[in-house]
Amino acid sequence: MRRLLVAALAAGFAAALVAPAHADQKRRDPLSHFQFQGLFGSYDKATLQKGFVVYQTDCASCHGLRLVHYRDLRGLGLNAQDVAGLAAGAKVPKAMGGNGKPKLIAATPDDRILSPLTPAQAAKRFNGAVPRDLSLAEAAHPGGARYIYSLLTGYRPAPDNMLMLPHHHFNTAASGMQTAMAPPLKAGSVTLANGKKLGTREMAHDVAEFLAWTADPSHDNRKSTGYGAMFFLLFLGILVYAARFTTRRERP
Amino acid sequence: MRRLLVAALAAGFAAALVAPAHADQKRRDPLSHFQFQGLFGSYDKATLQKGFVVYQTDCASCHGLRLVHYRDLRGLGLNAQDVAGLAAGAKVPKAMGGNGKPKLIAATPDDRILSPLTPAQAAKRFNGAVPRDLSLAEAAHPGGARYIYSLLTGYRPAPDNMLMLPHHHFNTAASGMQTAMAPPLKAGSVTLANGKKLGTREMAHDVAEFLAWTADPSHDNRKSTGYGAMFFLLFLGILVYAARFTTRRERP
Amino acid sequence: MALNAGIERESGAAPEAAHGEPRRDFLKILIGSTMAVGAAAVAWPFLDYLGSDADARAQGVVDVDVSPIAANSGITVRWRGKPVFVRRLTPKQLAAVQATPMKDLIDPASFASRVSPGGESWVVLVGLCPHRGCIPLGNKPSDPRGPYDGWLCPCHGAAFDAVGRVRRGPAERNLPVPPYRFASPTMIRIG
Amino acid sequence: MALNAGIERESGAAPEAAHGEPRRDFLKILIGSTMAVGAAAVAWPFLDYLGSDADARAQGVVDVDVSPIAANSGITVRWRGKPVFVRRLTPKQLAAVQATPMKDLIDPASFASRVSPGGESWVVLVGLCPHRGCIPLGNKPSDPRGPYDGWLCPCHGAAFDAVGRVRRGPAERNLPVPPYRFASPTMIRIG
Amino acid sequence: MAMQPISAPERIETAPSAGFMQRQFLDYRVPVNLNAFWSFGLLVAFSLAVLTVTGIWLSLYYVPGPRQAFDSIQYILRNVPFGWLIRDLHLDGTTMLFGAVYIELFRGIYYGTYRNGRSAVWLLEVLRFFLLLCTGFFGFVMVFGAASYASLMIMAAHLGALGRILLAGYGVNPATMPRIETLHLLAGLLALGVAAVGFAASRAAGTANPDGIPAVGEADRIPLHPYYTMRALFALVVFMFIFAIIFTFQPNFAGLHEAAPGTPALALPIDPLPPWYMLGFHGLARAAGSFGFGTFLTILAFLLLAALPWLDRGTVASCRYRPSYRGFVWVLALDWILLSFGAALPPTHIATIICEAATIYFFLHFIIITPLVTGFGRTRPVPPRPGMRRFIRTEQV
Amino acid sequence: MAMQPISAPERIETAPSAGFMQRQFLDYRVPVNLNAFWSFGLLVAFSLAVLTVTGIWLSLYYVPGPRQAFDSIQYILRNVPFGWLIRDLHLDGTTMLFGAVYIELFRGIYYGTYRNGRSAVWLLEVLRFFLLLCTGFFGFVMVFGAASYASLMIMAAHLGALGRILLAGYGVNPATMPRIETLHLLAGLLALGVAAVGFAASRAAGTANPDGIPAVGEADRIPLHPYYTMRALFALVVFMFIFAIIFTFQPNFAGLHEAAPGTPALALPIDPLPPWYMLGFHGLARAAGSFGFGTFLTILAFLLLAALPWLDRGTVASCRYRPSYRGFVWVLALDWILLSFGAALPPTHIATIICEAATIYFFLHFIIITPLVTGFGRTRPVPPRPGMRRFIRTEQV
Ligand code: HEC
Ligand code: HEC
Ligand code: HEM
Ligand code: HEM
Ligand code: HEM
Ligand code: HEM
Ligand code: FES
Ligand code: FES
Repeated sequence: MRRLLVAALAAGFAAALVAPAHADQKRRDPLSHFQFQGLFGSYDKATLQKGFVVYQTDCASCHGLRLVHYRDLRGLGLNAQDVAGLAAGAKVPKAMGGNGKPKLIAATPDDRILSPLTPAQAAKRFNGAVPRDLSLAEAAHPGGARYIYSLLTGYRPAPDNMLMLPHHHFNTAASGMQTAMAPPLKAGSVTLANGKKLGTREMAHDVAEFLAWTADPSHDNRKSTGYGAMFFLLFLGILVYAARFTTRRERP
Repeated sequence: MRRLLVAALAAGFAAALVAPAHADQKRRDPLSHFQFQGLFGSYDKATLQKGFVVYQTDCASCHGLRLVHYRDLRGLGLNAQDVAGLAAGAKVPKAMGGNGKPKLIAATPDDRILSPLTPAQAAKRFNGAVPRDLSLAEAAHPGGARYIYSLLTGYRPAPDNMLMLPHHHFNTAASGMQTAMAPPLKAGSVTLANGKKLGTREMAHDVAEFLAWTADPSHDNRKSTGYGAMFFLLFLGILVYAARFTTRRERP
Repeated sequence: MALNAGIERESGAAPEAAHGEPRRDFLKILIGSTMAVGAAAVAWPFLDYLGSDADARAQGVVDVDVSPIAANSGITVRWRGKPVFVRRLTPKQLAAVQATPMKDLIDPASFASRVSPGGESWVVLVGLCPHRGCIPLGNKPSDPRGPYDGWLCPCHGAAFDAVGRVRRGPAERNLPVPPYRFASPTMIRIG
Repeated sequence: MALNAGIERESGAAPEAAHGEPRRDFLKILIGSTMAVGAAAVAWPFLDYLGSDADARAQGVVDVDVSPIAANSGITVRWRGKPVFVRRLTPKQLAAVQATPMKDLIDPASFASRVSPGGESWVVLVGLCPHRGCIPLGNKPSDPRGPYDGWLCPCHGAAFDAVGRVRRGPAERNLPVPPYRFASPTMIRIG
Repeated sequence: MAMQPISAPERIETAPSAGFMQRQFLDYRVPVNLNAFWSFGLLVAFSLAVLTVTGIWLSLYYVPGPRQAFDSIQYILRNVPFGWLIRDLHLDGTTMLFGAVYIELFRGIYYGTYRNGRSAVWLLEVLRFFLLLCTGFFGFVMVFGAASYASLMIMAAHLGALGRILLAGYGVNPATMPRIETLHLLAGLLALGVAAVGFAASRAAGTANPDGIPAVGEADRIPLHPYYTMRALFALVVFMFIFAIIFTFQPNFAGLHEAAPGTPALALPIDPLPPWYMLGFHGLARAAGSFGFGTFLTILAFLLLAALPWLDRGTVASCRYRPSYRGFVWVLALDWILLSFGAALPPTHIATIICEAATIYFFLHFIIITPLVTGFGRTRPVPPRPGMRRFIRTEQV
Repeated sequence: MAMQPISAPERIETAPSAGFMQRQFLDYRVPVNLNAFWSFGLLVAFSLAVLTVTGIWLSLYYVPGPRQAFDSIQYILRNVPFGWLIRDLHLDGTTMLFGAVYIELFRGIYYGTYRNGRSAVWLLEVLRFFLLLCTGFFGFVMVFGAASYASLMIMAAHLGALGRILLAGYGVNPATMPRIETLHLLAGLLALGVAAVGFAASRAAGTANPDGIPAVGEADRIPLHPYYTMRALFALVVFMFIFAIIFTFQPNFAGLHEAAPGTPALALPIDPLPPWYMLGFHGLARAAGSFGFGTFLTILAFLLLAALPWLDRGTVASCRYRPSYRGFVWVLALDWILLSFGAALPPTHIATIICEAATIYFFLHFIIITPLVTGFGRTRPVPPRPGMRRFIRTEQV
């Protein structure tokens, strides 16, 4: 019956291998490929940082990241000072003093990254549609990071026969082929330290990876822990197998 | 060792008896005595109803009863229609429709009896003091209903040597002998169905009993359940004692 | 009762057993039934506790007075946490939805299945778009109603007709009709 | 290790026992220590989890930049859910509180016990009245400060002096001083 | 070799069956000479059952949040059918439980039930007591009114660095109440488990009896049913009657008097009065005068109680036959009551002195009096077999 | 008669002591012929231990509110040190648990371990399976994302009037989540309890073995340690290795894919995919086509599984020696996989047909095939004593 165990083992491995491979069909657009999804892949810190800048420049005016605190950005490789600076740049409502009403004051690293719009404001501005919180946006769509990339790069002129909603934009990736979100990425709005300006496709790639990180910040930890555990168990397993073998020899 | 059990029993009874007796010292002012606190006492529905009217007329403008719903007033003996009418008379903030802001609309019997003032409004109006919610006011003070009665009837002209806070009122029962609450009871503000107007002491008594009810609405149920259980156990106890006696006779 | 068995079994060994029997049998039955009554009296509160509490009961059923609603206008009420649309149709609108051929519908449903018999001019719908759950527009006078004179979802453009049937995607199902009935000619009880 | 005992005991009964011994002993020690390492590696996350989480850590310590506070004025910060008053005293106020005789105090406490050495002109207090927990007035320029130029409780009139000692009832204890120290000459670290 | 199909009843037999229950509970033989003190095992079990069932029922509505905790209990009391009943049963059940537990501990000390190879049973009994106190503490913090809040902060201060783990941080935060609820449940379930193991261990070691000697002979023991079941039923009815009295007239007897939700925006110290069954330990702490020393004395008290089987140097187990020790046992009980009384007083100088005196005597009893008096004190002849006191002398004890 | 003071070690003896553990676990003698299938008891116990410990850890931060539930899990994942690890262990632990449980059930059916006076053990095993499924259901509702919300509403619809008790009302309200949490815990603890009783019952009835005959003689059994402990340890390491693979690459394998909190403001129906270990039952329900009938079929499936000891009319217990039944047992396993597969497909006509066919076969197996084939099917000679297969023939099974 040992064969059964081996079969289970093999099945487990196969399952693990198939999933990432799946995500890799069509490599025509290299920017639509995400390195971290590979078997040994991990997030690229530089990409994440660029992604965050794109988020701040082009998304933060409508979308929040309510599950992410400014302090968490240290996970992107930023230092404490950078994070404090970023936080101080945002205003959040806080109730201070006695029974006073909340006032807008500078955020601290321990505040969440909230949307500047209340749902009511947003609904008014977008005629009923509300820009959702992006913390888990990558996990919300079966396509993951690739979906976000496709959405951000999917804006096209609307075909003539398309019935468009008022203030909506044609988008090949959007559900119903239209979305209330105007094309958010402005080419050249993000400038790197070396003076290079990012193109919209690069921006889309980076912000998609950044949103994968916001959705699953422990991805890298999990992989390294998991590999560690596997190596440990492999070692222990060999030892125990050997011991078992010697025990069996003595069986009465 | 049976004596021990009997002693415990006696001690339990004594404890039960002492407590209400305690609350009865000084009967000089009969209105400061509360019938329901007696061993067999229960709330008086008529008193509770009058007490509620006093609350509504003279207290509700500042204090809420956030743990009480309008529907709960049926426990005072009011019928469903009365309750619906009372509820409809109050305005509560509710969020309706899409992402709109809350609007003030008529309450339903399933709404809570809330204070009309927000804490911030109240603090402003009373220079920092806030009229607390009265749901548990009776339970909050060791004196219980009697304390509320004393507070409401304790306003006097301030003695000359007393350092009064601005907008405060001298009150013999208040902590620190002064309170931010102006004497709330206006004699004659409540008229009974028979045309009689209540005096302030009667009003104080009735609203104190009403607040005892809001603090412990199950008081009557508990007593009747408890007495029922005791009678049942007395009966069962006699039977078991008899059975035990016959069993013991046979012991080898 | 288990007590019974024990006493019977042991009584043979006890010298005076036979003597106390009849009185004890009666006592045992009395004790047993008294305890059964007690157990039932204790069980009841524990079971009643499990049912719905006062707030849940309040949430379950909503009465809506429809008399103030004019033809071709509607209101939104909240029921079990969901928005519910109540709209009064004009004869022209009624004729239009009754005339729609089934084959034009994405999620075919007859007119009769969408209204309550005797109150055909009233539509009552759960106001959540079956696509991703946005609240469709069309219930306020200022709202667009979409091409089918019903509701229009602001999120991805699903359009519904005057009885809430989906006529344009991406939604694939009609707006749900909650359970309701006319408690009186001017009062709808939802729930 | 318990495994050990079992093998030893049984080995007498097994025919080939003596033969495999040295190799097995080494193996057993190796397995045992590997498992111990594994157990420790597993235990660590479980213990670390029990400590404070990120929000709790954030809440515990608050840094206050006191440079913008002018003499005779103060600010309110929030620390572990409580309001904390930070006020800068004038030399006149300092002299007044230092001159107060102990016997005039309801809850006697020396000046030195109310301030931090080296930062004597700063008072840091938990802003909750020890009587019933109202927030005393006196921290805003427009607030009354009471007869002792400190704080005045709006609820029942307790009055505090400029270092938060109670001077008039009903409160019977001074305003508490939270744990704090000067992290730099212009930065107070509370917590 | 082929097997025969086996008929159904035989197959079922291995389950914890009716027959098993019968053997364990009805036919089990106990010493002939048990007195009313031996009903308290059942009373403890009954109280635990009441607390477990009502506790599960309460947790159907309980929400562990810094504000929601208080409100959800008020909601149970006011809006859930019979919520007030279930809640009051849970609360008053603790009074009944600890009443029975304290008397059982007294029984142990008085009759030396920790002797005759039963020291493990005693250790489990002390452990159960400790776990129940923890359960009670976490339980009343769950109410999370102002007094619960103060108690929690005081306990956190007692525990020093561990306090931060108790609170899940530096003060009350959203993670505090889930933790308290989990600990309430865990401590409660562990107490139930320890009680069950203790019961089995006691059975294995042989039920103790007031004569403090082993009951091993066939004639020394009689079947539990009907001889003790009827008596136990009667004790249960009396116990429930007392329960009903407390329920009716003093429903809040073991509660903190809570009338407002707990919140960090509370000026500490407020002085909550712990429930009666914790007062003794609080008295030790008050005598100690500092958090650290108080914690130390509390732990010491439990350790000494647990060490009783080893502190007792006597040849005789039951105080029936050691008259000099008997008096000291009664004084110990009174001392504990005095200690509780001292802890219940407002924090005045007098109260501290009472607590200090009672604390000193408490430790004296265990460290000095017990070894000395049991070792060198007067004893009386012990009957030859349990229940044969009449063969020695006729005087009642 | 006076007593002698007793020395300490003897007094401790009655406790569940080291000696007791040794007797129960190391020296306990098991049949000589156990194969790898007999490691799964340990693997189930291990998974349960992992789930219990990680579950307690999670509940330190879990807040049962309609919105707070989702947020508190996100909080654990992001802000609590190693929260992601503990949570993923709890989630992936369910995959491991149900893997082991399904294989153990298969072992029971294949080798007829419910025979030889072990029917009570089997009943407990089926009960444990049922309770674990309930625990799993309540557990993933606790996440309270959109898919959990939909699953809860669907389950409430299945249960009819009882659904209102499950929800504590007509829809999700503040009392719903505390109730779900309590039920998760209660079902989990009951499952643990049933597992423990089942273990004791199995020991009492004698450990089963692949030959399906009693192992009673002294030579038929060998001590657990070291002969099976080492093998079990190896099985455990392999099991943990698979655990690590799932943890690393498919951490959400048994989870609903939740990315937004559940709320009544959701347009139902959305189609959540239940976790893999529930798919089979969902397939039965899909075949049934209506909520009421689906519930009926599910209950029927459990009853038939439990009735196996009575449905089996054979004289031989193990499929090793009943070749005709053996095939059907394998087909049953494949049928269950097909059923699960059908339930995982989008709700198309094809999917319904697959489910219907698999459902019909499933019930056919228990109602018709089992009694007939076990009663009249071909059997082979059974060895005289466990492990003596070589005395019959050399062919491996
Ligand atoms: C002008 C405001 C605005 C900006 C800036 C903006 N968005 Fe949006 N976004 C919206 C609105 C409105 C919606 C809802 C659209 C809908 O539901 O059709 C939306 C929806 C989305 C969605 C969800 C689509 C779906 O299928 O549910 C994603 C993902 C998204 N935005 C990503 C981004 C990213 C990444 C950026 C920055 C590069 C960004 N958005 C910038 C307004 C904005
Ligand atoms: C004008 C507004 C106002 C009205 C009307 C009013 N109160 Fe008050 N009440 C207050 C304020 C302000 C306080 C807080 C006073 C303080 O803390 O000193 C207060 C405090 C109280 C207290 C708590 C006192 C304490 O010791 O904590 C009670 C009890 C009370 N009110 C009862 C009543 C009752 C009964 C009525 C109606 C008969 C009533 N109040 C009407 C403003 C009002
Ligand atoms: C193991 C099963 C138990 C469960 C599930 C449980 C559950 C609960 C819950 C939900 C509460 C909060 C509601 C309330 O205060 O009314 C509570 C309170 C409490 N529990 Fe338990 N409990 C259990 C056992 C116990 C035991 C064995 C004790 C005794 C040591 C105990 C002592 C308390 C106390 C003292 C309170 C506070 C009561 C009050 O002041 O209202 N519980 N319990
Ligand atoms: C469980 C409920 C408890 C409550 C409500 C409680 C309450 C209090 C209060 C109000 C004080 C300050 C006032 C006073 O001195 O009386 C205090 C002080 C103290 N408590 Fe407790 N306590 C509890 C349990 C304990 C326990 C179990 C211990 C021992 C570990 C303990 C040890 C102390 C100590 C050492 C002090 C300081 C003594 C002093 O300053 O006088 N307390 N407690
Ligand atoms: C008896 C001890 C247990 C406790 C205290 C416990 C506690 C918890 C808690 C607090 C959660 C919510 C947090 C989360 O989802 O990450 C949870 C989730 C869950 N539990 Fe348990 N659990 C226990 C045992 C079990 C067992 C035996 C099972 C297996 C049947 C189980 C299955 C689940 C599942 C499926 C979830 C949802 C996991 C997810 O999707 O994240 N639990 N449990
Ligand atoms: C526990 C997790 C479960 C989930 C997430 C779930 C989910 C669903 C969903 C999404 C549907 C509607 C779509 C479809 O037909 O596939 C459904 C229908 C149904 N489910 Fe479940 N279900 C669960 C468990 C169960 C159980 C345990 C039963 C049996 C008691 C059951 C019986 C049914 C029935 C009878 C239907 C209607 C079948 C139909 O219309 O095709 N489900 N379920
Ligand atoms: S949510 Fe309505 S169309 Fe997408
Ligand atoms: S609360 Fe400050 S004086 Fe009463």
